[in-house]
Amino acid sequence: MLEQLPAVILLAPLFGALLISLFGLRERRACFPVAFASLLIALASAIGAGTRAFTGGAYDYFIGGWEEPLGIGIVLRVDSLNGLLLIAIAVVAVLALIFTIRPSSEKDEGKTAYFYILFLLLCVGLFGITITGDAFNLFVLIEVSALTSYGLVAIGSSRRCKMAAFHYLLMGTVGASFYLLGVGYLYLKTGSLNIQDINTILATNAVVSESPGVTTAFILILVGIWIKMAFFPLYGWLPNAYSYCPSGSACLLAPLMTKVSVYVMIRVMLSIFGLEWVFGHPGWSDLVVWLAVIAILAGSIMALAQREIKRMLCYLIVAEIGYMVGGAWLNDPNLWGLTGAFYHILADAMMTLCLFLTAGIFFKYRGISEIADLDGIFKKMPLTSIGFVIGALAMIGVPPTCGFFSKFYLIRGGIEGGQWEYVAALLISSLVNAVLFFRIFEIAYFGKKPAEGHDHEHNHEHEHEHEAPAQTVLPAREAPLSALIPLLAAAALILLVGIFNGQIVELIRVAFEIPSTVVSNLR
Amino acid sequence: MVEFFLNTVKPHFNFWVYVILMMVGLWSLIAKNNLIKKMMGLAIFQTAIILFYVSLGVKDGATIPVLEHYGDYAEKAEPAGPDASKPASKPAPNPASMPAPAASNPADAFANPVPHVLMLTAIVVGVATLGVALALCEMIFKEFDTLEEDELLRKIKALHDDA
Amino acid sequence: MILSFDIIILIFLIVAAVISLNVKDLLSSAMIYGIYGFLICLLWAEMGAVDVAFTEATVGAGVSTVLFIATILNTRRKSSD
Amino acid sequence: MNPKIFASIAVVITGLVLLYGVSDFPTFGDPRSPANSGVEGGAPSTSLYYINESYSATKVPNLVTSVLADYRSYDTMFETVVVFAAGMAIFAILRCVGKDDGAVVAPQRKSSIDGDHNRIIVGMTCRLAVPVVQIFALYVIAHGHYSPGGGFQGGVMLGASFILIALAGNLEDALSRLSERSYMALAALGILIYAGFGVLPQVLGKNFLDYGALQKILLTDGPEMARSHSMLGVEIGVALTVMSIMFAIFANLSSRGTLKGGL
Repeated sequence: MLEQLPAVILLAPLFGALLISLFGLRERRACFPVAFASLLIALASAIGAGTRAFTGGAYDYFIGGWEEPLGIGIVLRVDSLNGLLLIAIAVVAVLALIFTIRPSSEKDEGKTAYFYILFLLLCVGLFGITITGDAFNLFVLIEVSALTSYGLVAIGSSRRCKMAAFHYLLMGTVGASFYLLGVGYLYLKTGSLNIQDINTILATNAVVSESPGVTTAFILILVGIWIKMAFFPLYGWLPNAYSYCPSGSACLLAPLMTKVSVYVMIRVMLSIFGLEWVFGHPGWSDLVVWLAVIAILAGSIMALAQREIKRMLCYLIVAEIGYMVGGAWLNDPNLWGLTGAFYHILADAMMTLCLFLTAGIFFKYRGISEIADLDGIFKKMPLTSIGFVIGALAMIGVPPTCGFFSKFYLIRGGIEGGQWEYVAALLISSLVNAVLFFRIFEIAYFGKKPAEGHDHEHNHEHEHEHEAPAQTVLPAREAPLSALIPLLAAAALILLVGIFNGQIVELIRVAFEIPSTVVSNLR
Repeated sequence: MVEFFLNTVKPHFNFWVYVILMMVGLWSLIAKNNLIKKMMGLAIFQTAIILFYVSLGVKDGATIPVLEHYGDYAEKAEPAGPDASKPASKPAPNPASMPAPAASNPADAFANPVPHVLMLTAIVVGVATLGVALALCEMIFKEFDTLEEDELLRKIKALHDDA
Repeated sequence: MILSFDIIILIFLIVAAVISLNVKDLLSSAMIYGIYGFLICLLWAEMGAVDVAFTEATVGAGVSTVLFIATILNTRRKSSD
Repeated sequence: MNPKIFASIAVVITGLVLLYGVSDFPTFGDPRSPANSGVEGGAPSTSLYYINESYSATKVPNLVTSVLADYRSYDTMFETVVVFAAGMAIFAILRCVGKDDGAVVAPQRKSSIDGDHNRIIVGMTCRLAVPVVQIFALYVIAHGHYSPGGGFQGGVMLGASFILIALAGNLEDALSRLSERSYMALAALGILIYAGFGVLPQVLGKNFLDYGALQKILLTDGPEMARSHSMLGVEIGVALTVMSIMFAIFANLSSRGTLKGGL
C-alpha cells in the first residue's frame, strides 16, 4: 500500500470533489467534512510519500505500469524537493480550508458546493504539478489548477472580481500556451516528453543541446512560467485577482499558486535542462538577476503606496517572487541561492498564508480593508494580532522566523555569486517591509491618536474620507475559532520552519546532489 | 526573394504559417478592445499551437495512425499471429529526397500518433477555457453593461474613486 | 499529405483568421470563426491527424461557435473594433 | 501605452524568437526527425515504440486511442478533470445569481419542439436529426478502437444533440431531458468511472490505471484484451462527463445562469 501513496495524494481530493458534486448540492452541510477528510488523507499520504523520499531517496511511480522503455507512460517522481513541497501544499490547503467553514455572506451560500469542488480540484492540480515527471502532463495539471483558480477568483460577489478574473484568465492562458509551445519545441528536438529522458538527451547529445530550437524552447517555457508566477514585467494581473477575490479563495491562491509556479521554474532549470546547460549561457544569469532586482524594488515601492491591506500584501508577493527568481538564478558555486529560493518557497507559503488569513479575518469579521481603519485593533483582537505580528516579523526577516533564514541563505548566495545588486535589493526590501509593518503596528497598537510622523498625517486624511461604520459598531470581540486555529497554526509553522531550517535545507540540498558536508559546515 | 522562399520558407511552410497565425492571435489578444474579440484571438492563438504540434507528427507518404488501414502490417506487428508468413507491408512511397533507410522502416508508413494525442487534450482544454471566459464576459456585461475594455476600465476607475 | 493542398488551406486559414478578427459585427465574426474552425479541421484531416480533425470539427468549430453565439446574443452584437 | 503599439512590439519580438527556433527545424514531413524517430544516435523515440508495439500490448488498432486511453491515460483523466473543473467554474460564476435577475430573462417563448405549430419545420427536422446524431455519437464512442473517434468526440456530439434541442425549441425542452441534477450527477459519474478503472488495479496490487490487472474481473483471455475493454469503459466515462458539461455550459451561457428562457 505504501508504494501507492503518490497516486493517493491526488486521488483523495479528486474523489472528495466528486462526492461533493454528487451530494453536496443538496446537502450543503456535508461539503466541509468531505473536503476536510479528503485533504487530511492527502496530507497523511503526502507525509508518507515525502518521508519515503527523505529516507530512501527519489523514487518513481509508473502510472499504468508502463516502465520500459522510459517515457512511454507517465511517471510520477517524488524526491526530497517535491516531498517538502507536497507537505507544505497539503498543510496550507488544510489550514485555508478550516478558515472557510463560515461563508462570508448569505449570497455566497448557494455557491458553497461549487467553492469546495473548485478548492479540492485546485489542490489536485497543485499536487499533480508537484510530483509529475512528464512535461506535457505538467501542462494539463497547470490548466487544472488555472481553471479552478479563475473560478475561485470570480466566485466572489464583488463587482470587480469578474474583470480581475478575466485578466487573470487571459494572462494565465497565454502563459500556459507559451509553456506548451516550449514543450513542443523540446519534443521536436528530443522526441521525448519525459523529464528525465529529455535531461539525459540534452546532457549527452551536444548537437541537440546547442541547437537554437532548444534555446527557444527554454525561453518560451521560462516566459510562460514567468507570466503564470507574475514575475516583474508580467505581474499586472496578480494584485487585482488576489485582492478582489473572496478571502477564502485568497488564502489558498496567494500562498500556493505563485509558489508552485516558482517550483515549476526550478524544476525546469534543474531537471529538464540541467543547471550546467542553463548557466552555460553567459549573461543570462546576470540579466535575470537584474530583472529580479527590479521586481523586488518595484514590488516594495508599490506596496508602500497602497492603502488597502490585501493590495499591499499582493505587491509584497510580487517582491517575494523577485527574491525567489533572483535566488534561483544567482549561479553561485555552492548553489546557496537555489537552496534559499526553494526554502523561501516553503517559508513564503507559510508567511503569505498567515498574512492573508489575518487580512481575511479583519475583512470578514470587522469589515476592515484599509490600513488606516486598523487603529486599536490589537486591543480588540489580541490573538489575531499575535498571528499578524509573527507573520509580519517573518516578512521583515526577524531571526527566529523562517523569513530570516531564507533571506540569510539568499544573501549568502548573492555574496558567493558576486551579485551585489541582489544583496542590496534584498536588504532594501527588508527595510521597506519593516517600515510598512511597523507603520501598521503603530496604527494598530496606539490607535487614532499617534504622536507624530508623516505616515499618520497621511492616515488622518483617509480617515475623513472613509467613515467605517463597521468598526465603531462592533464590540471588542475576538475572531471565532475557525479563523484563529489556522492563523495560529500558520504562525507556529512559521516559527517551526525557521527553527528546523537546518534539516530542511539539508533535504533540499540532497535533491541538488550536493554532499551534505557542505551543509554541516554551516551549522 | 524567390530563393529565400524556396530555401527557407517552403521546407518549413507549416511552421511559418503557425507563427503568422499565432502572431495574429496574440496581436488581437493584446490590442483588441472588445473582450469577445480578445477571446477569438486567444482561440486562434491556441489553434496555432495545435497546428505546430500536428505539423511535428507529419511524415511524408504516411497514412493515418490506424493500423487497420494497413491490415497486413497489423498482423505482422502481432508476434504470435498465425499469419506471420504473410508478406510484410509495402513501404509507403517516399520521395527520392528522403534518406535511404526511410524506405526500409515499416513504421514510417504511419503518422506519429503522439502529437495527435497531446493535441486532443489541448483542444479540449482550449474549449474549457473558452467556456469560462465567456461566462466571465456575461457577468462583466451584467455588471457594467459593456464589453469594451476602455469603457470597462473607465467604469471600474469611477467605482474605485467612489469607494 | 499533399503540399499544394496544404499551402492553399493554410493561406485560406490566415485570411479567415484576419477577417474574423476584423469584422465589427460580432455575430458575423463568430460565424467566420466557425469557418476558420472547419478549415483547420480540413487541414488536419489532410495532414493525417484524423482524430484531431474529428475533435476540432465537434469541439472547435461546433461547440465553440455555439458558445460564442450564445454569449454574443446575451450581450451586445456590435463592437468598436 | 497605446495597446496597439505595445501589441505590435510584443508580437514582433515573439515572432522573431519563434522564427529563430523554426530556422533550425527538420524539414516538414521528414520521417527521420527526432520527434518521429528519435535523436540521432540515441534510443528510438516513443512514437516508434507505439507504432511497433502498442497493437500487441493492447489489441487496439487505432494508435491514438491506445496512447490516449492507456499509455497516457493519466493525461486524459486530468483532461476530463479540466472539463469538469471548467463546468464547475462556470456554475460558480453564473449559477445562483439571485432572484432579482429574473427580470433580465427574456420572456419565455411558447415554441417548443413538442407540439409547436409556429416552428414546425425546425421542430420536425430537429426531432428527426437528434436520434440520428445520438446513435452516431454512440457509434463514435464504441468504435473509437478501430476508427477515428472516442470518448471526447462522441461526448461532444451527445452534448451537441441536447444543444440542438435547446436551439430548435427552447431550453426547457432540453432541460426536461437532461436536468441540472442529472447533468451534475453524470459529470461526476464519468470521472468516477474513469478513476474507478484506475483505482481497481490499485486494489488488486498493481499501479494506478494498470488495466492489465483487471484481467480477472473482466474475464478476458489475457491482459491485452483487459486493456482493450478497460479503454472502452474509460471512454464511456469521458463521454459522460464531456456530454453533460458541454450541454451544461451552453445551458448556463445561453440563459445567463438562470436556466430559464434560453436564447
